[in-house]
Amino acid sequence: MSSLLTVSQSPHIHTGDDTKKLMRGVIIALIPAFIASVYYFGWGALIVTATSVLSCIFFEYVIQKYLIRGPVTITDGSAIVTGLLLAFNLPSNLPVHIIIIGALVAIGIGKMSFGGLGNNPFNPALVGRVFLLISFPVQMTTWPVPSGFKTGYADAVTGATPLGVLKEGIRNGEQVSQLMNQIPDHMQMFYGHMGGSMGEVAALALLIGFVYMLVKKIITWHIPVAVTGSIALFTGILWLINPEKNADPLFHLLTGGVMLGAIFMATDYVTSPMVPKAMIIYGIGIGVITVIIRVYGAYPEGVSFAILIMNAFVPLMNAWIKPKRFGEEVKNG
Amino acid sequence: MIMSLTFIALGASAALGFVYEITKRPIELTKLNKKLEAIKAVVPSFDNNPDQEMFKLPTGEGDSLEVFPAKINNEIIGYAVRTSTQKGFSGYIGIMVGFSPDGTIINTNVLEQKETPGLGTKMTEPSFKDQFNGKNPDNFKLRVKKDGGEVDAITAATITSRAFCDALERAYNTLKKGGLI
Amino acid sequence: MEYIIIIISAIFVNNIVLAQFLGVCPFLGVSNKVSTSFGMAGAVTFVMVLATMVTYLIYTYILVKLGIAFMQTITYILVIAALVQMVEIILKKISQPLYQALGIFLPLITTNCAVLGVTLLVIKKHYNLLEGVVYSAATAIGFGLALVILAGIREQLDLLNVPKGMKGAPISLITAGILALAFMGFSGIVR
Amino acid sequence: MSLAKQFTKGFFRENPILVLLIGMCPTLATTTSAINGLGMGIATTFVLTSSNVVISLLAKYIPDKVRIPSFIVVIASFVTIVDLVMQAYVPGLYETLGIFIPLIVVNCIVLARAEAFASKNKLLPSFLDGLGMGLGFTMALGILGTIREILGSGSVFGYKFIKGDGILVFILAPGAFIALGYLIAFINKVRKA
Amino acid sequence: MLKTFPRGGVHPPENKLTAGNPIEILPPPETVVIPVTQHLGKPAVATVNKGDKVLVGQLIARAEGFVSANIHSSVSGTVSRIDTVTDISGYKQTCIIIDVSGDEWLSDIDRSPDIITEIKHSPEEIIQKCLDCGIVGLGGATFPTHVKLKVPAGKKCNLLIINGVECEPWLTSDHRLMLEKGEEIITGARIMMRALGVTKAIIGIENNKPDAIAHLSRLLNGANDISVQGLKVKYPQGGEKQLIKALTGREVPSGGLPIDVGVVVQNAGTAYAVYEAVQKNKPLFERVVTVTGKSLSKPGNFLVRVGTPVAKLIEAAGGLPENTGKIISGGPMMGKALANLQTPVVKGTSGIVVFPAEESQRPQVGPCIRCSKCVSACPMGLEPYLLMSLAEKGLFERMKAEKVTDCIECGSCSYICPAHRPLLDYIRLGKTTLFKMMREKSVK
Amino acid sequence: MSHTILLTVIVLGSVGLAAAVILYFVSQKFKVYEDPRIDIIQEALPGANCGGCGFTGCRNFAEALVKADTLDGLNCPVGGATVMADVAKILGKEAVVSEPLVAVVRCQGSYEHRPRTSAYDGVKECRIAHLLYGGETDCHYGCLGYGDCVEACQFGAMYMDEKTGLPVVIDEKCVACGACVKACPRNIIELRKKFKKDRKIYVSCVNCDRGGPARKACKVACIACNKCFNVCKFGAITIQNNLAYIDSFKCTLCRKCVTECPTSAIVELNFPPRKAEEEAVKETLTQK
Amino acid sequence: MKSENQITHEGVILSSGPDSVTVMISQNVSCAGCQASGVCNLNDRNNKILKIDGNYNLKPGSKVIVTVNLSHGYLAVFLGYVMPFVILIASLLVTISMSLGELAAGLISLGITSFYYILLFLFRKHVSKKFSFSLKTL
Ligand SMILES: Cc1cc2nc3c(=O)[nH]c(=O)nc-3n(C[C@H](O)[C@H](O)[C@H](O)COP(=O)(O)O)c2cc1C
Ligand SMILES: Cc1cc2nc3c(=O)[nH]c(=O)nc-3n(C[C@H](O)[C@H](O)[C@H](O)COP(=O)(O)O)c2cc1C
Ligand SMILES: Cc1cc2nc3c(=O)[nH]c(=O)nc-3n(C[C@H](O)[C@H](O)[C@H](O)COP(=O)(O)O)c2cc1C
Ligand SMILES: Cc1cc2nc3c(=O)[nH]c(=O)nc-3n(C[C@H](O)[C@H](O)[C@H](O)CO)c2cc1C
Ligand code: SF4
Ligand code: SF4
Ligand code: SF4
Ligand code: SF4
Ligand code: FES
Repeated sequence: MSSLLTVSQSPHIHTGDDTKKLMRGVIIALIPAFIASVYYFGWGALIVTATSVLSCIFFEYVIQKYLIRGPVTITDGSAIVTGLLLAFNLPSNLPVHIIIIGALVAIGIGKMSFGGLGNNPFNPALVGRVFLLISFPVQMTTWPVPSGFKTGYADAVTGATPLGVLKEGIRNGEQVSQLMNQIPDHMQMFYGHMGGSMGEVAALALLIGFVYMLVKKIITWHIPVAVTGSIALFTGILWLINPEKNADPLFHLLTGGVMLGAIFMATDYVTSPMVPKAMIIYGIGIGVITVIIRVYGAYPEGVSFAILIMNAFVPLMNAWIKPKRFGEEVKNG
Repeated sequence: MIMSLTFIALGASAALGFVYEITKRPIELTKLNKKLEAIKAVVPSFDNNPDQEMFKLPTGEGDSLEVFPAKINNEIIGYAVRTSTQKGFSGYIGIMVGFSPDGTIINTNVLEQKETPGLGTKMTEPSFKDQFNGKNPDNFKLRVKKDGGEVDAITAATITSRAFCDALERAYNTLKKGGLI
Repeated sequence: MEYIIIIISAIFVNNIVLAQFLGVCPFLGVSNKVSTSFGMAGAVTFVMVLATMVTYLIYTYILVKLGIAFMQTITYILVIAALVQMVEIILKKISQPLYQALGIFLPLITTNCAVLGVTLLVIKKHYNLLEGVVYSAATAIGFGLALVILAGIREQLDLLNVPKGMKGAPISLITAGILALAFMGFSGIVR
Repeated sequence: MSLAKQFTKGFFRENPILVLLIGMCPTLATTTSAINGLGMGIATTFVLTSSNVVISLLAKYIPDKVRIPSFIVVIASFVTIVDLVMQAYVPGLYETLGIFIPLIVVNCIVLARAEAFASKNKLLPSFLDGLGMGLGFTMALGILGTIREILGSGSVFGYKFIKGDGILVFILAPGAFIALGYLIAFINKVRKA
Repeated sequence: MLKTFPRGGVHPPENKLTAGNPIEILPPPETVVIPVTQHLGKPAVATVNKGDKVLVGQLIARAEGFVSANIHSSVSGTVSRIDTVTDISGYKQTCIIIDVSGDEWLSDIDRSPDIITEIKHSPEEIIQKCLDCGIVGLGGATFPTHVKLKVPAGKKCNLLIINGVECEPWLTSDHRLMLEKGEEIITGARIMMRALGVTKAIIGIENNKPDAIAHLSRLLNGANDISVQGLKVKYPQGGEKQLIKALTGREVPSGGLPIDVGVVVQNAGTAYAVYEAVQKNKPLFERVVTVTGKSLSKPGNFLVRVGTPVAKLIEAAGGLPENTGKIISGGPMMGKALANLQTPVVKGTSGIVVFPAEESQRPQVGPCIRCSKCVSACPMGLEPYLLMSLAEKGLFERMKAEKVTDCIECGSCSYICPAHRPLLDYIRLGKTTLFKMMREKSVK
Repeated sequence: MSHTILLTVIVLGSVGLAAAVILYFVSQKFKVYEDPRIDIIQEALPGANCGGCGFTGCRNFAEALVKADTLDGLNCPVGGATVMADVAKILGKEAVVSEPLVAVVRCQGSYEHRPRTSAYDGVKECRIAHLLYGGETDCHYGCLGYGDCVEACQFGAMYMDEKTGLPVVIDEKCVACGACVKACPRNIIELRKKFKKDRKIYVSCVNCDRGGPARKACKVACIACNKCFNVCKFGAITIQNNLAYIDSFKCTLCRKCVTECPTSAIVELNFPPRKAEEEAVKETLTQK
Repeated sequence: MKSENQITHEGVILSSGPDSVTVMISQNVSCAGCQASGVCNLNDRNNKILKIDGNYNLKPGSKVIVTVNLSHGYLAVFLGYVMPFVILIASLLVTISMSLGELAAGLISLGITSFYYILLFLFRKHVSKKFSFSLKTL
């Protein structure tokens, strides 16, 4: 034996999974949706994604290296995920400087201010997105319509999202059944043929990612199911009460980033609860707030806000909702 | 001890009462001036005191609007109407709008609003509000283009734009109903 | 319905700290423990409602009647200071242990800015007594909500590694900022 | 402590907002633009200075037990005076600052200076202390207002230097918190360095 | 139908390389080092002096107090020293060092190969025998068996569980023992049943040992007092609380013992040791140890005398490979890394696992990403990520409130954490600090 | 005009009166009033806010000092006796004089003196490594070298010496707060009496093994040979558990024991060179 | 041992009697984190002085830990603030719905609330018993 024996505490073996692999898994799961968005929005989708991912990595590196002066951990891939998800939440014709501001906000304010990966109470990509939504309402609500692969960027033809049309119409006292004629049918929406953020439109592609992440055990079913289930339930009730004032549940599920939010953003490890029971409550909270904002609020969608608001409650849930301890319900005797 | 506090209270209140008395007039004047300024901004120059000649006209919706007639040599040259709407993005919007006796909008002036800075607040900017000047609602459809009218809405603030139109329309209809135009 | 709108507006849409900037100092100052925040919320609610009621009555039935409404600020601040202290004395007289338990549980509730602000707003918004009271209670609940959320996040951050320069007030402010950002999602629910 | 120090300590070393972190509400609420921030700062400075002066004169005659209420009365009187005067002569600013003018009365800094300084010191130091603290407060408000105005509206003291809008968030509530957070972090860093 | 415990657990690669290797008998070495503490409880007190001649099976240290165990010589020879030596726990301990000469056994040990299934002893005699022969639990905790067999007043025992789970990867000593000494284990179980006064016993075996399940079932031949139950493969099924839950659905209360739910759990090896003690009068001085590792040329299961240096075992398994980085006493999930090859085998040593250098280093630690994998892996329903944060910040009181004392140190959390957080290291820190604080308090 | 002023006066007068009455009672009960001495004492305290006194900050300590009946048990380790004397003067109370102390690391097991026998690959914290085993060497008492003590010191009075792998105390900076003593899981650090010019004599070893193993594990271990014990005239040295210990309060710095020690486990620091050595030094110089 | 549901404060014994001790809480922990505490004179950030019953036989100046159950804290808040709040609102609702007029309604409900405090005062013995503090030396 040439060198000294290594000593450390048990366990001496490890699954071999690591943060990097998990992040890589999420990135892989996002690929179908990425392909779909390039298919629908063309160059724009590519440019937005590239800008967002690169700036996220850049800002994370710069902040870690020169401001925090700690170890640089951009290789863990979380900045890439943030960048991708931020891009997926933006219209595909957003001016590049706005994307860069969004990335700076997501990484700088949303993540690194709190100490980087694992410390941020709020979902960084959504902090970036909501920040932009409020700061640049015009640009952030100008949606290119899907038109197959096109090379134009800023001059894309724009139109409203289905939710926008619906909200606008209902405000003007129109009937849902008439409004439905102006927007793509459910099947088209399922494939992603509608206006909206570049990554949120293709429910099918997002579901493929979901299945991949479930199989790879990257996430569990609790949060996505709770979010979508509660949205379906609540919009379903409203729909049954008055189908002319409220859209059907399937419409709500397929539009406005519910799928993207429920599958990829509400499930962000760092900002979601630790215990299944809490995950379900968290998911239901997101669903309910989403519906409230959609039906009563100013914004046509609402998933982003709902997730951020529930993020704020996660520490409280973690403190109050504990896993069932072994041997707990038996009273000592 | 109690004495000293009482003394301080007395001294303070005396001073306050004094300042109040001094500022009372200026405050009233400022308020009046503000109103007159607003009126001046929306109708041609006049030689009467529109504030004193103000009268209320029922809108027919249960409330009434203040109308300030502007005159030169006792001849009506326009009406300043203090109109309002609840349909703004954040509710109440108060607007002073001037009409010439034939019903043409002379100018508008936003008095009170709580709209979102950078969005709804753009209605106070000339780029939006000046499009109404010189238009007669009789032949100018006070609706945003989205709703089939002729008004260019503020980007991403259609609601505010609609509310604005609503307020003007209310003023116009009220005057019309009152038989003034 | 009107009351429901007042309540929702005061808690979520126009949250006193996150949208109206009142009571920010205690919001940042005493939000380090969730349990304390809860106690604080309870106490503040009562004090706000009590203050609203008393100042409303004084304003409407004394100051306005006498035509000296400009004395609002000075009377309010005295009345509020006296009220808060009075409640304390009463509690102390009632039960020393109760008072002591309160004392080491809560910081003294001089959420000065928020209490005075709410009483002034009640007048400014032309509420009647009941509306005013409902409004102030809801405002206080909104304050409590924001406080508890921030306390939860801060308790969690205490266990993590926030960069040195950001510890304390800066990170609390930024958290509050993001919280305010999130709460903007409620805008438009009531107008 | 020299008189000069009494005067300047509020600028940086004991800056009420950036270092002591009090009086946060007006700081956040009124700094949508540099001018508004400065306006609020000046109003506060006036109250701070005059109440300091009056209190340093009266302190001898006020028994300890009623110190606080007496101070409050003095301060509240000056606040009301500011309120009335602004209403009369600068109605525009008065409207934007709104409810925060009466709230000067509860700004901890005012009472704190009265308590901790003016009641124990002679007229001149108290005056300088009040003025210095007030200017420090004004300065902080001015800085924050300028930052928010530049970022939020793309203008400085009302002069726009970009076309179109700025980053709107910064003139809304969230931006106020965030900008102040980073400003304080920055000051902490400078102070430690 | 396979049973298992309901929450938590992980499934590390099994790597049971030596499952097919029959137990080999390893001859005594030249010197043995026998620590006086090989059990949980008070150290035994040496009864021999330097220069004394001893025989195999002779008492050399006597149990001190109730929770303690006798120590017997595993060899014949001369006591050369009584000294402090680094033992398996990593600290120096009093050990009795014996120079071996020959292999002379005490005469009253029955060395015949006959299997005696008839149980003649009364419960008291059985317990006394276990005490005399220094029997301790061989499942890992080395708790003195005579204590466990004495049901405390006020408690009732109605079930004995024989733990043949061997959920640790790599290890196969219990497996081989069950295959080769099945009859003895069953008899040992019946002896313990008599001592405990119970009429039912279950042998729990994980389903990755189908031959052992089949073998024992065949031997039992439909007997209605003992049954064999197959279990789904999941670590840490062998933890007694998990095993009881899996087999009976009963849940040992937090801070409680199995006896609180009427169960006593004994390891299969313990059952064999009890058999030998009671029927053959043989003290516990040798045991089966799995010596394994991918880099070893001849891994296997060995019957080893207590006190044999680990170096000898590795020699028997083909010698120490060139690039060895880590040697673990026990399994890779719960075992201890050895600093020193001279460390002796003790009663609790169930295996020696040799890792090459490239598998010995811990990966770089990252920040917790709150993936909650540790929470779902913890069989005790704890929140390891939280416990670690609390330990890092020194908040031990809060760790107590979060039930850190319930942790069974199974290591599932550290095993699964994608950020490679040393969760268990910090949890242990919290546990020891808390125990120390409690002890100090009780002293006050 | 006078009408308003009159009303104002009346209303404010009565409100002020009411408030005065209430607040009067309050102030009686609450004593909002702060003892001015608190400020003065706070000025006198070093202001390190280190918590060494057991309070959360200097101001809290100042308040405690003012309110406490005696100064028993209240001590500012940072300021030491001088500050406590000042405080006592301000308060007109007796200060409890405490000898100045300084932290001393009692281990010389550098890489050079103590051969490594295994490689630790775990959390690099002494408190964790200590749980596991004896350390990377055969001395199971000595310093683990992961610097928990350095982490604990708020005054920057300690650093890890890269060459030896051992912590070093910077005497001038050490305020004897004892944080490092508490932090070390092995009880290696001791607060000892501070002699003038920071002179020190102490047994720099904590190994309780018998001589042989101790020596084998570390070249400079105390082997409890009793030589120092025999030579000390002041009864400052005791030997227990195979380890010599010098009581700093009995030690007179006579330096006899130092030369006796066969393993150089006894350390002397900050002394002028000895005569014999001086001569030797001179010799070498003259030779040149 | 401190656990999640206790509030503990460090304090110093000021004086000690046969059946009670006076303890000064060295800081109001809830205010401890407040940045404004340095300049905050309005409230009683200043040290709190507690009288705790029981014979502890401690020297003045010794440091102790005062412990109260968190639930006691909540109970105190409930009795002191939450209950009167509920009463105030309830009585206001009732009086307003009786269309008494704002002034009367307001005054009456204020009166009812003070009545609550009087009740509390009458039951003070009972109330006091619910709160207990415990002392531990450091
Ligand atoms: C926080 C926030 C503030 C808004 N403020 C206004 C506003 O002041 N005026 C307005 O018309 N729309 C405002 N909107 C946008 C409306 O909700 C709505 O989306 C928009 O008017 C849709 O009309 P568009 O067709 O012009 O985009 C705001 C939206 C949000 C989220
Ligand atoms: C302090 C202590 C007391 C114990 N007392 C008893 C007992 O009275 N009866 C019993 O059957 N087992 C007793 N045990 C043994 C435990 O039930 C258990 O078998 C032993 O700790 C080994 O379990 P493990 O290997 O899962 O850690 C005791 C254990 C400890 C640590
Ligand atoms: C995580 C964990 C895993 C264990 N795995 C086993 C095992 O595989 N086989 C076993 O016999 N004992 C195992 N044990 C020990 C048992 O809990 C228990 O102590 C033992 O079965 C009692 O029998 P004994 O006293 O005869 O050793 C394990 C303990 C723990 C904490
Ligand atoms: C399943 C999963 C979902 C994620 N979702 C997000 C997300 O919505 N937004 C984001 O910024 N980062 C996301 N990340 C990346 C990473 O967790 C995130 O940057 C952290 O919040 C940064 O601390 C995700 C990572 C995983 C594994
Ligand atoms: S916390 Fe303890 S019981 Fe839970 S998984 Fe980790 S080591 Fe196992
Ligand atoms: S498994 Fe690791 S990264 Fe995941 S929550 Fe637990 S400690 Fe954190
Ligand atoms: S921690 Fe140790 S070295 Fe640092 S000041 Fe305190 S006693 Fe001295
Ligand atoms: S002296 Fe103690 S705490 Fe310091 S490095 Fe050595 S072992 Fe660690
Ligand atoms: S200024 Fe401090 S609470 Fe508002």
